[in-house]
Amino acid sequence: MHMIEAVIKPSALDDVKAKLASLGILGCTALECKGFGKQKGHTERYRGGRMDVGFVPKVMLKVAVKSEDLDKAVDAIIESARTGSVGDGKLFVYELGKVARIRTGETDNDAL
Amino acid sequence: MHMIEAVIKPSALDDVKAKLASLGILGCTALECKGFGKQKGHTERYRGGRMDVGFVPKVMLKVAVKSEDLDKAVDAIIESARTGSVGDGKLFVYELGKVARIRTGETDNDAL
Amino acid sequence: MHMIEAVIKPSALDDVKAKLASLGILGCTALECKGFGKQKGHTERYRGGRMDVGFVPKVMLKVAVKSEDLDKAVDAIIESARTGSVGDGKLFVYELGKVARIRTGETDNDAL
Amino acid sequence: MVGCKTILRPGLGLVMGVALLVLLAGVSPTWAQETAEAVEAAEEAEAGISDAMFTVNNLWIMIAGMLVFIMHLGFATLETGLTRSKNTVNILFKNTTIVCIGILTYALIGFSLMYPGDGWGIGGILGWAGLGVSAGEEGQTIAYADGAYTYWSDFFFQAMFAATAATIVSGAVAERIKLMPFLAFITPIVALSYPITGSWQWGGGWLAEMGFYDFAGSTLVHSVGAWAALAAVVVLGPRLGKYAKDGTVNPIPGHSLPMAAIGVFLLWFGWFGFNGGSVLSADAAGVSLVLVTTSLAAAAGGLVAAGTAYVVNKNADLTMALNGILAGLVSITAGADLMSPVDAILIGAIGGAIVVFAVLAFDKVRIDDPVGAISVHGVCGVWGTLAVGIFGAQGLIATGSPAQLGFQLVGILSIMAFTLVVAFACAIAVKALLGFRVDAAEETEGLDLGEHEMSAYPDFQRVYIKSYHAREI
Amino acid sequence: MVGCKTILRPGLGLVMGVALLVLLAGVSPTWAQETAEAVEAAEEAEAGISDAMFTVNNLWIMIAGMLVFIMHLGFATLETGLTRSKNTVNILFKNTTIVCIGILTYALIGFSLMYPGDGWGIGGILGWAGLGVSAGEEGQTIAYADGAYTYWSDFFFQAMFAATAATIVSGAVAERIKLMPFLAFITPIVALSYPITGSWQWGGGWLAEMGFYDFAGSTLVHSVGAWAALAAVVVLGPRLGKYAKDGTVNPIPGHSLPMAAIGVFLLWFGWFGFNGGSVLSADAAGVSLVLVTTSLAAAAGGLVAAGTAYVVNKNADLTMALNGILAGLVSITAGADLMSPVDAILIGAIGGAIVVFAVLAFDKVRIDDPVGAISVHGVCGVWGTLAVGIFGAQGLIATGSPAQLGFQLVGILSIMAFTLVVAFACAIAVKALLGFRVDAAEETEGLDLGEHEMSAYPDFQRVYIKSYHAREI
Amino acid sequence: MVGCKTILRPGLGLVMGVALLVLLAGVSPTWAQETAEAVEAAEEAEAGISDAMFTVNNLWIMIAGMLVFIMHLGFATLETGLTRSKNTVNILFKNTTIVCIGILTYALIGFSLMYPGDGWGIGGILGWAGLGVSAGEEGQTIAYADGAYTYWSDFFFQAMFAATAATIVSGAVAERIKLMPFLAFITPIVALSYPITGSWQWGGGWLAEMGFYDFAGSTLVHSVGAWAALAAVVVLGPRLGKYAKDGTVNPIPGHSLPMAAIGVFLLWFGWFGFNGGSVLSADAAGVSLVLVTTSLAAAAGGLVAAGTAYVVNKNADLTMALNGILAGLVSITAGADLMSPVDAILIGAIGGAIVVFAVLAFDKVRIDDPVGAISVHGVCGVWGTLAVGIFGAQGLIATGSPAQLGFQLVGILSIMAFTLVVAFACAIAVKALLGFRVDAAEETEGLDLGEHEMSAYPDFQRVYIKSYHAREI
Ligand SMILES: Nc1ncnc2c1ncn2[C@@H]1O[C@H](COP(=O)(O)OP(=O)(O)O)[C@@H](O)[C@H]1O
Ligand SMILES: Nc1ncnc2c1ncn2[C@@H]1O[C@H](COP(=O)(O)OP(=O)(O)O)[C@@H](O)[C@H]1O
Ligand SMILES: Nc1ncnc2c1ncn2[C@@H]1O[C@H](COP(=O)(O)OP(=O)(O)O)[C@@H](O)[C@H]1O
Repeated sequence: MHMIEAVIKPSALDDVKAKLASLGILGCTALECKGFGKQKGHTERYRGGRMDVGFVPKVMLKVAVKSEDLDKAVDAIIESARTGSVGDGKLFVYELGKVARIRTGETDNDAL
Repeated sequence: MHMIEAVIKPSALDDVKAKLASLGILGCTALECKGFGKQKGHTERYRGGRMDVGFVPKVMLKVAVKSEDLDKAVDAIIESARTGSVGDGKLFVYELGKVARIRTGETDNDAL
Repeated sequence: MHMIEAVIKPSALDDVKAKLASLGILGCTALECKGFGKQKGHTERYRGGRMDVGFVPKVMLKVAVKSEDLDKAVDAIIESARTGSVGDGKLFVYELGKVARIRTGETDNDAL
Repeated sequence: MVGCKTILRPGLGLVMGVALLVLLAGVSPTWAQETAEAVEAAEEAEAGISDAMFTVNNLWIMIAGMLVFIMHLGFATLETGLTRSKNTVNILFKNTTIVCIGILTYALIGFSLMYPGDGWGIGGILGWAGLGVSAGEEGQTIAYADGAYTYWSDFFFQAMFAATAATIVSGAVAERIKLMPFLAFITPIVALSYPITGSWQWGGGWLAEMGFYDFAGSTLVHSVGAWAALAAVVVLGPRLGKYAKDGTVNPIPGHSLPMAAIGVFLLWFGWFGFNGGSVLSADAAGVSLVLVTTSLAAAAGGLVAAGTAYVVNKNADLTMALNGILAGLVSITAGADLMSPVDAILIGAIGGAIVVFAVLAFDKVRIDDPVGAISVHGVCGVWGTLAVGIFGAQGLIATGSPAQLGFQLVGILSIMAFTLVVAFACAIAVKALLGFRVDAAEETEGLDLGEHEMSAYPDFQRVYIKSYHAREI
Repeated sequence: MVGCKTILRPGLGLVMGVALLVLLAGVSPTWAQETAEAVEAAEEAEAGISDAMFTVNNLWIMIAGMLVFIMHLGFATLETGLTRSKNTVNILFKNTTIVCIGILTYALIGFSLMYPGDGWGIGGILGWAGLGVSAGEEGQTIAYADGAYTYWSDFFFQAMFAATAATIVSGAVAERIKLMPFLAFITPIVALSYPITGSWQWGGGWLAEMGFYDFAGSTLVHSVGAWAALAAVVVLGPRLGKYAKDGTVNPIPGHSLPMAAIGVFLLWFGWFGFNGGSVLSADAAGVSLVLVTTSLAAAAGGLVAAGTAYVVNKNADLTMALNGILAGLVSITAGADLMSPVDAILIGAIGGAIVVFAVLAFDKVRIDDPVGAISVHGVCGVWGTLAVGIFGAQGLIATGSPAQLGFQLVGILSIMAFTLVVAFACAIAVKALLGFRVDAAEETEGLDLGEHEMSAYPDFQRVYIKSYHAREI
Repeated sequence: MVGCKTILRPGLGLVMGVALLVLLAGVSPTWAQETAEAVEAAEEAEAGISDAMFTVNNLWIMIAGMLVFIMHLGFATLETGLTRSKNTVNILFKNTTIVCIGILTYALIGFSLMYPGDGWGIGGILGWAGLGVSAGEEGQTIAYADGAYTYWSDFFFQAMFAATAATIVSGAVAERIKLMPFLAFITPIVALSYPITGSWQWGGGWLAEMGFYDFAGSTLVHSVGAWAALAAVVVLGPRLGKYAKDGTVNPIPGHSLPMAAIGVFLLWFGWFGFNGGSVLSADAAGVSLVLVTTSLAAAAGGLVAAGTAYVVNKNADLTMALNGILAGLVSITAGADLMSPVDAILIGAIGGAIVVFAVLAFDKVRIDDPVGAISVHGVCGVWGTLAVGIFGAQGLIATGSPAQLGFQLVGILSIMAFTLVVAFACAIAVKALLGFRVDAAEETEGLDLGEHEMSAYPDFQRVYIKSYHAREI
């Protein structure tokens, strides 16, 4: 089992989720995060002062998938999150040693 | 060393922490997150409009443990976070290549 | 490729980022989080009541690096985040199975 | 606010004078006519003067009514600030609709019940002046209240008072009461209970005859709200997680202290109308003294409460300073027109100290009042009413006689008893018929979602990772 | 607010009386002197009385102006609360500068255009009293408005009205209009269009002569703002994501309902001056009746709107209750001085029901008005103006004649037509010259960053993970 | 506000007239009696008229006092909005307690020091009317201030002014000053320094005799607050991270711009009482002119500041527009009763431009004033006071003589010198005895936790991941 951790543009979240759902992947967890990268942040001004706000608001989407679903899930995310403009984000894949559904105690693939 | 990443109901946080503490596991990091899964979100209405808010507020708890503590930590979390109702959450285990305590520079097991 | 996940003091973020930048590591993702550990939280009072707020506000910084950059990146973070006082935080290293840049679809080292 | 002394009688002598001229000059025929003109002229002068006074007096009563109105915003913001963000839409909805209900029911029956005039059914206890409001011929004229205000101003000012008792309840029962049952519970309180007890004193009923004194309503308005709140809170029970099994009291902090501060400043502002308007005329000396005693009591209450809380609770607690200001205001309300500056400061200061201990005491007995309404309006309302029997011209200190103190006690207890009985009856009835409290799941998730399917702050990340020991569950 | 009846003439007879004395007593030489003194004395008495009345009347007009001023804070907070936190600096900046622009342009040309006196260029349609403001000799005296107010009070009160129409627009076009183009669009509306249509009625123009009645401005102020908003919204188009391709309407919740509630309470408070001041004197009976009808209509509007929304939309929607209060206020504004309490309640209640359906209807036709300004001020403004032709002394019910209703219709339509033409012209011109709408990227990121490079709440974590179906894009 | 012209003397001649009748008619015995009656009648008329005027005048002074009170909420919200959320409880606690302290100390000694009447110890420099407040026999009557207001109204109005200087300081020293030391520092300023300098002018002291003019307190109130703030800020030093070693200025944005906007609108609203009430009567012409000049200056200040900031700082900065409105208000305050509309607009506009450059200048010299209080109240206070020597009847332009300008300069400098000396002395003493500034750790964590162990917004996720270059640390 693998955990896909995708840092995407907030505006892409709905499309990514829809796309995953179409593959039968319904579960995921999202976190508000701030990204630093090629995409520059914005400038803010306040009473004559100037701040270069380095970060860009992003959404971190974590999706645990069965190994056999990994590739199609990854492709689905990349496809649906891509706008082609800088800042589309990155995707990271981790191997999972164990997965469990707390409610039932089911583990690993049964938990996904 | 392993990292346990548990997505739980906010209301379960205190019990989970207490339970872990009782095992001598005192350190952990928590993040606000939003979950999508079997548990349906809620509906909101506004000026005649209707929104199906797909997500459910959850807490992501990350606990790094020595390998020998892994199983009892996992069991402790599952046990203390379970209510039996849908939405209890999921638990993921990652293997850690390295752990360090920034203050001292101690690494791996010494850092836990 | 590895993912470095560092839980640091919010006040250390700028220095850590600057330090990483000096090594040519420009990309990273930060999340607001709350830490529980040796460092005690604070006490709050309200209308005669008293709360021991167990957590300490922290920042979780995630940095994906090429394997060859791992050690210097880890050292850089530890060095720049250290104040020597309790609560400096922890650093965790995960192995990454895959990395992709969503915009281009480039993968693994090309994506970093 | 009881009774209403003569406001003015200028130029009266002017008429008499000229009248005399007429008498004495009766001898000459031309004289008769001349003086007739003079009399008319004199009468016009008198009328003009009275009319000017009438206009000023009435203007102040109208403005005072507007100031009382803004107190409803004060209550709304205070109660919003002292509760959690997940229950914000609910408290705002309650306080908004209450004001509307209060004004409408007061127009329909409240004003009539509270000021029956000579329409007493049960002498001095229950009266009725007729359904709805209408000024009649004289209601719009100087004749209505001896030059003080019109019928409409009278209604306007009183109607703004009416909803106050209800908005007080709203805060005490916050974060756990069902919406519709709350409205079902509060409506009879505002529409019936408040005006009936009000009639006993301000309507010229038995308490007024007895000699009870409550200038602007420490008891008639504030305690009434507090007793109704007390009944509801007892029937309702505390918020989840407020009192742990192990006996510890878990504070549940409000979500916006700026909102709470805005509320208290607006309430102080509105109180100038609440107390100042209760002079029932723009009488320069009377109103200005009331504004001074009101301000001094509020200031003393705020400082002493802050200090007391600092000593007792070991922190400079903003919410206690704010409650202290309200405590000072409630305390001075019953005798704002009778007190010297020094009396006012003492009364306010004592009120400020009382409120801190009252808040702690209610938590001890597990009466969960998120905003401290029962302490501020109930306990300090009692204190302020008693203070009339101790300080000021009619007080024990000046007169040496406990008579007034006795009257005050009778007033306090009778109104408390009546209100508690009605409120418990309503609460129990509503609970039986509609249910009173939301279920645990809804309470945990928040009433905004449960009762309204809305969020007050959809753009801000809510904190779920709360303190460890004080659990919110 | 049209015309201005005589306010007072006290002691007049006093003079006549004494004058007669003089006549009759002409016989004796000493008498002549004696009576001369008496006449002078009588005149002084008259002057003193008039002066007192003048001072009271003028005081009320000034206070009413201050209350109208606070309505601008009401609009600012309401509109801030009902829009998203990423556009908050923008709406506050707009509403702050509009008030400044409104007051300055009104001083420069607005007051002159609206109250041309006898300076009509095109009789009853377009007039001009001269550039700027100056009281002249009599402007500061009792002579200016027959003892009601000074020239400066008159200007102060009217100037506070002026910006209202503009602040109404600000909310409707929120979250997508460019800053400078907005100011370029709204300035001619406030500086020219509003005062010109205003002159038709309050300036004594053709509508006033015809018999149109709009006491405090349901049409002259509120609808004018709404029609200008309508034109701008049509030219501007809806916010991104508001109307999905599949025809569904995505609600875009405001970010702070407490802010919205503060706004509505402040507006209600200010409305006491808006309507009460429009009596144009402190006349006790007149003003107090207006305050009562205003309050009853607001209360009825709020309750009925809340109830209607509950039935139609299936939730206790705070924003609808708040809009309902405003609906009641706008509805009663045209006839606040003519209605009985019952009329007022009916008018307000109907207004409260109308606003709910109006909000839904505009969404149906994809007119995106984030704060419901067009429904509240436009639709209810029309209803309130028509109501004068139905209820009250001049209404169909009382008179049996539809004449007044006809006059009202003419007034509504003529002002609507004029305002729409001007507003569309301005909007299209501005769009061509400066552009009107921010680009999609800026709209998504928020106007605070795009137009101001600022954040309204830099300390709070903004929520980007929003609901699934109602996409914000 | 200096001196107090006769308000009215109606009907005086009435008495004289009739008196003469008596004289002339002495011949006949019956006549004597008749006329005696007539005289009495005339006197009654006079008394009635004076009494009506007295009541109106006093009503306005009371209402003006209430409006000044609401300015304290304005300051509290403005300062809260322009500082960070981690210091919100602290600023609210300070501003709440200051108001209480200000009112109480003013009652105890302030009023007596500021208005010594003939109780001058050191002629025109230091006086004392006795401890505490009491109206005495005539204090409640028309005799007290020639029919303008009662002793109580006088105290009420002045007491509300007193705390203003202190609330101004609160904002400038925000985010780093210790709570108790702040109160220890500010109390003598409010209780002693402010009333003493106030007595020099409004108490009829040496500046008044010299010919200095400060209508409502550009210097006496606003600059006094600003100079006290300046001393405290210098002793205190800037906030951590505000001025980087490399010389760059790091802006530290306030956490709630809506709160700041609410503050400015409320301040403008309150200023109607601040300036309007300073006419010290309800004089129709006088007060209405003041309201107009005040509004025009505020509007001009807001627009010009927004424009200047846009040109200089390259963004439409809401906080500068808001500061500009306050700048306009402070600037017109010294001469609000002397200026024409055009003068008022010029004075406000110049004030609006000044404030922008002042804010930038203070940052250049590393004087860290989070809310711009020193620029708004100090620099514009000086400008407004000087403007009296330039514009208006007494100004250089009209008179061609620089005399008044000289008087203004003397007033500005003497009060500035006195206040700075006292404030520095207090600041240094307090620093030595109690410490003045919180430690770096507490400042970073926030004063709400450090000084109060509370959070202002426990339900909202605070942002710790702030901008990169402007570091908060
Ligand atoms: N090395 C990295 N480790 C963690 N997150 C990264 C890394 N590089 C980029 N990111 C995340 O990806 C986001 C997008 O990357 P960026 O370089 O801005 O554009 P692009 O994805 O088009 O290359 C960043 O905002 C950041 O959140
Ligand atoms: N495949 C997944 N990857 C990541 N997080 C998941 C996944 N599936 C579920 N979750 C998280 O677990 C939470 C609970 O899952 P849900 O299906 O709602 O109920 P249950 O845990 O009882 O199966 C979800 O809200 C989501 O945060
Ligand atoms: N076992 C753990 N798993 C996850 N996070 C941890 C763990 N232990 C500590 N942390 C994180 O590291 C932070 C600092 O640890 P703490 O024990 O307080 O001080 P120190 O880092 O000096 O040992 C904690 O606040 C928490 O966020």
